[in-house]
Amino acid sequence: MTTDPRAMRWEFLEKMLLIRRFEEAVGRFGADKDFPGHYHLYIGQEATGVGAMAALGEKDRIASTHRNHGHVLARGADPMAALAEILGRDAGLNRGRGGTIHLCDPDLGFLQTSGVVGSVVGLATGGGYACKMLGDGTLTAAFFGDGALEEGIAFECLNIAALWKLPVIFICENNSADAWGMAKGGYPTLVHASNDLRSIPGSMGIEAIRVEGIDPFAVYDAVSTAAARCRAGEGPLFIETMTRRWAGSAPLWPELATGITDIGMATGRTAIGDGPHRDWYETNDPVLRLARELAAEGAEALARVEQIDRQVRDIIETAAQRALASPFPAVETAADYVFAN
Amino acid sequence: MTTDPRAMRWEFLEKMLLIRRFEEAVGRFGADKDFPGHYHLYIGQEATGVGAMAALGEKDRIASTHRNHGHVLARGADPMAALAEILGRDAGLNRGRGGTIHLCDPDLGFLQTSGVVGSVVGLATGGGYACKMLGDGTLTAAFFGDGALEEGIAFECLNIAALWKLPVIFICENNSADAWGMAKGGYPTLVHASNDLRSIPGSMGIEAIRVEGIDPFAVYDAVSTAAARCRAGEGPLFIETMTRRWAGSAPLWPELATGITDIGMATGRTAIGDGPHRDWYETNDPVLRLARELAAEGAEALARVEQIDRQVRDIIETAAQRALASPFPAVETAADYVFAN
Amino acid sequence: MSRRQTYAAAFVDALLDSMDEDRTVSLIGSAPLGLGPERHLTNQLRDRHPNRVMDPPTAEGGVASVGAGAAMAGVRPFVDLLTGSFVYLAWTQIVNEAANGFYMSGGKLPVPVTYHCLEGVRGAGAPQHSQSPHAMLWNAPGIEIVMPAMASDVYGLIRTAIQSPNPTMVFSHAKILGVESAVSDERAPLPFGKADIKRKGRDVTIVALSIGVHHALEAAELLAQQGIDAEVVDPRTLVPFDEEAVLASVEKTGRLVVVDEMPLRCSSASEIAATVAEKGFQHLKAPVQRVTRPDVPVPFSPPLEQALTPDAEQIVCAVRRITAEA
Amino acid sequence: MSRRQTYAAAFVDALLDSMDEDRTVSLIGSAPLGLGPERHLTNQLRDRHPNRVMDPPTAEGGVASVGAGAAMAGVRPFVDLLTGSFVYLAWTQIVNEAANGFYMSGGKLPVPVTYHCLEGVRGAGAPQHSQSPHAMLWNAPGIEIVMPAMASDVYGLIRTAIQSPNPTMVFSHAKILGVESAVSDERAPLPFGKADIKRKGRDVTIVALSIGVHHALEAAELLAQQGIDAEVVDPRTLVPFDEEAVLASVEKTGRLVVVDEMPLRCSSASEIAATVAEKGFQHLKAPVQRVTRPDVPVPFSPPLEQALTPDAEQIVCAVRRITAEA
Ligand SMILES: Cc1ncc(C[n+]2csc(CCOP(=O)(O)OP(=O)(O)O)c2C)c(N)n1
Ligand SMILES: Cc1ncc(C[n+]2csc(CCOP(=O)(O)OP(=O)(O)O)c2C)c(N)n1
Ligand SMILES: [Mg+2]
Ligand SMILES: [Mg+2]
Repeated sequence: MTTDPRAMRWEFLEKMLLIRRFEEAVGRFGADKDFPGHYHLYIGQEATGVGAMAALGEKDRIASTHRNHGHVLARGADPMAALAEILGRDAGLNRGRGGTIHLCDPDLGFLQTSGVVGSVVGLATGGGYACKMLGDGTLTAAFFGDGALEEGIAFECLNIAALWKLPVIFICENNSADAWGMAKGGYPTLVHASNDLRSIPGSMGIEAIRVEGIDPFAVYDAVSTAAARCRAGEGPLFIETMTRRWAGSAPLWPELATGITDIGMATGRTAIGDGPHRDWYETNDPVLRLARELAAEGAEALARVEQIDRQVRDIIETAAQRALASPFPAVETAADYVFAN
Repeated sequence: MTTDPRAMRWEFLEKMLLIRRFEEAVGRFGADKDFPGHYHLYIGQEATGVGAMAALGEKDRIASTHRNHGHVLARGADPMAALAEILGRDAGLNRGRGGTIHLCDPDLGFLQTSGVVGSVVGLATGGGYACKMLGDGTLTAAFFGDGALEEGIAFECLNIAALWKLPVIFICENNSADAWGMAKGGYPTLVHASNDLRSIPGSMGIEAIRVEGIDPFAVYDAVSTAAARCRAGEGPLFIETMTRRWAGSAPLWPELATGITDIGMATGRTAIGDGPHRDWYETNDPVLRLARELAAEGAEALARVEQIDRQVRDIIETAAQRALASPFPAVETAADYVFAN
Repeated sequence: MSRRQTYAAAFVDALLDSMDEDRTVSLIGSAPLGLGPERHLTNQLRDRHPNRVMDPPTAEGGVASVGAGAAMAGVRPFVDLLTGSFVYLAWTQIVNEAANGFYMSGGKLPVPVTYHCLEGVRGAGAPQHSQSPHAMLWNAPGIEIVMPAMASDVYGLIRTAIQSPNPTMVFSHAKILGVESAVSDERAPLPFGKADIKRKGRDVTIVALSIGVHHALEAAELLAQQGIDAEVVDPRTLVPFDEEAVLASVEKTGRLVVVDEMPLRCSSASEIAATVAEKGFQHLKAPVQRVTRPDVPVPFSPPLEQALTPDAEQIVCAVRRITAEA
Repeated sequence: MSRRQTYAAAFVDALLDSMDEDRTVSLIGSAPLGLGPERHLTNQLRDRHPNRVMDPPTAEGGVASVGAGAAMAGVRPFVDLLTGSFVYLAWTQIVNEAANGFYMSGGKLPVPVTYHCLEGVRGAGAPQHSQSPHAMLWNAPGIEIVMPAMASDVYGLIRTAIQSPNPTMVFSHAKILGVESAVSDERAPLPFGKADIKRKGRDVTIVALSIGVHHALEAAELLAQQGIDAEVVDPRTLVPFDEEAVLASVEKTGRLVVVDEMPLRCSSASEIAATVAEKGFQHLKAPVQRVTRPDVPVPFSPPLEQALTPDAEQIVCAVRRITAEA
């Protein structure tokens, strides 16, 4: 990953688009019943995952949740293996044992991806404990939703991380911004009495900052600063990244409510009509937002945006086809991997 | 219970002395191995229990912890039944099934007394849920130690109480004041990163105040105000009552480190010598403190202090003898009370 | 009179009638039927009793303890803990608090809370959304355990659970919510501790729980075609447990297969098998057989999941193993 | 060479040697020997490795998850959860997280954490400080379960637990810490899944766990005086479980008594009894017998507690019940 800010913008765009196209593929698979069960898409939060991962080092550890696809991809996992996992195939990242909720790539530093709300905060604190003990200057980044702060385990482990000054960056992806200031008396989430989630780590002396979760540079900067402080032994930090909830995540089962992303809405080739999602296209979609900013730089840049999109679509299309065509694990292996030896 | 402030002082003294003499009896029983197992004494916190209970109504609910003796007595439970419970006798408050950690008197509004640190916060929140649902203007008071705020369950239930505006008074008896500002970087407890425990309920919008836990009037006032607000439907409040840890609670097993309380140290008949507990006798012992204040009013008051002490000692002495002489539950009943029918 | 109804509909009827009858009954957790097609049925509850249907935070331990504490203070909450696996987040609240309350107070403090979850291999639940806590809970004295298999059972059992002065946990298998069965028009609370003989037979006793009852009945039909007459016994509640009914059936048939969709070790199948090996040994003509999941987490991948989950065919095989030698 | 040592001393030796050998081993929870007279032994650990002995907050769930996460990230924590009952506060972390990690990742993420607690009827623990979670845990696939009974076992088993790539839980019964037994001077890690025949005999097999082994050996002496020659089998680990050793013993004796100090239903005693009723049925000459606590919380009152707790006498009675008829 480059650290040249101008080059970085293009890398961010590419990764964010990759995640977007991946999630659109998952959405199609889901609608087509190519895999069973509930699932969660990262659409609308791509800037957070991509910005944050760019600030982490190769040997850092990461822990994620049910909404993990974007984290795994942003960290560099193979899209084909990720899709195959979601489809329950043998070529999947986790040999089909985990599925969508549990994608993880330990080779890239991932700890367990837990679907139990709140658990990730504890596991990541353990990751920080290991990093500190190994003394190799690494840290652990935890990605979790605002809902995790309703579970007591999050509270317990923020305390432990603070007491032991563990190198952990707690990244709370607050995707409840639509509920902000609404009927619930200004609560950021439906079911938290806190008016400002930063007050929770704050009550334990953990510095907590809030950034725009649709701006990958804001996230990158915040995580970079936090990482430097973690590595300097200053202990944990908490970053709340604010995004609006993507319309497709509002119903019980995900829907591609805003359609397949039309990059023309960023390049100007497609007009954004009136409609329920106008605000999304114009302001909140982090992918269109970055693409638009880049495309505005001139014809060459615009062409490059379109080219990246085509490339990414190709990658995902190929990955999707290969994943769909790949075999399920052999039934005789169902009881493998209960124990390591 | 009177509400005349002058009369109240005498009632407070009597209750606080009753608790003190009771705990001294328990301490003797413990040292004599009259009952097995670990136990916890309320010495040094009498003013909190007595002041708080005086502010509660007859139909209010109460929930307590391993350090419950003072709460049960302050609420009016029979000392003989309480002692018998601690001795595991059939005449015990809980027929010997609970023992010292689980004393409770449901007839006086007590919910379960849990020995699992943190649980009481949840059970009391449930009590508040019932009070609100029954709509009879009652509330639930929870008594718990500072350690309870290390457990996630406390955090979860503070949130629930705040969200649902439940009539609960959370009374946190912080007996870690000796650790205040000490080596642990100013943490109030040994193992909490919070520099001020009020910030925890505060982070969920629960108003939290701190009072001197050795001053029964300060506690009474705070709980009275909180109770009025709870009953008015304003939701939960949090009161932190600060006490210094009694020297006898510092070792692993309780010891009557400061001796059998000598009321002469309040009346002036006994000189307080130099020694490790001088501060305790002069400043921190809430019983001596109140007795001293009352005795200072003149000879009549002084005599009354001494008379109350004699009465209370008689009551406890008689209760202790009766409890010790009372039979154990019949072995055939060991499996009774698993289920109600 | 009788008609057909889904498990989910009977479940909601029981809650409606309980809430109508007793104003201290409330529902904490508004989606006890999960995210599936039956979910909308619970809307009736909120429509009829808007103030008695609560949406708690995602905090299972807190929610369970609120339920226990509220019950101690005199109301009767029905607390939904969502998926079986999440019950483990509330384990101390159920096992250390609710279950011990009455005993530890010397019989002075009843704890009339009802807990509920959707347990079992639900299809693509993967390891963390497929667990079945009922056998672990059976090792915790002081809590009643209810395992309804059908619409005809769930109504009466839930009514009894809510009326019970004791903490009770009701386990609904996630896959039976939409299953229809005959229910009578006059429904009433069903007594706990009374097994239901779901099918009479004389060659082998199949004791089955929850979804296992459905598999066992299917197996019994297949076995009948092979000339084997199986009796299917549904204990319906594990606590209290109708030992007499199970032993009486084994006395008649001499053979026992126990079906429980959960890992083998320390399963309810093991408990029932052990009970019969201890108290009904003289009746046994063949080894007891347990049909359970193997001791493996539940994989996401559909063919793997299916391979590890008990079904009618596995029950048939188990029965054949011990009848072949007869 | 052999000498005598207490369970507690051997326990601490194992931790010392493990910490000396592997600098990623640390102790989270500095008082694994509780508040009793053996407590001071653990001071050696802090003296030798001050930076690797941590005092966590009272937050068992948090502590357990820190242990699991740290293990996933490449170190080997030994996490003490204090009293058995408190393990339930960490239940989801152990059962949903640690136990599923390796499987759910498709064999990519080992979780080499070791958990420990002091379980069982400890004397005046009352309902909330006397629980024994080992049977419940046996129903959760993915975690190794170790039940040392003696100084001679605990050293080698803890060494193996810490070296194991899998999550492991070690249960020490609170009452055996001070019990001395012979240990050899050359100690080494002990393999999991190998039962130890603590006493050879031919008339009856007593399978016993943890403190139950002590009761069983005492019972065997009493039985010997009555002309009954009991074999005492100590599985030592429940996961993996040495089925062969138990079945071989029952094949020889034809009679089985299982001893487990915990509530009866779904106990390890039930599991072992069921396993033998299934796989060793042809060897059984009499009903299996389980010696456990009844399904009752543990009362505080000493005579009540004693009445409900299994001891040598109860084992003798159980053996007599099934040998009398022979
Ligand atoms: C312990 C637990 N309780 C409930 C659930 C069901 N559940 C799945 S996702 C979710 C919402 C989580 O919200 P948040 O953490 O903000 O993540 P988001 O989905 O908004 O990204 C819930 C409650 C769960 N997975 N785990
Ligand atoms: C869940 C749990 N973990 C650990 C313990 C052991 N324990 C008993 S008392 C105590 C200290 C509690 O401190 P605090 O709540 O401040 O109460 P205090 O004794 O100071 O009054 C602990 C940790 C317990 N009882 N429950
Ligand atoms: Mg969210
Ligand atoms: Mg304290």
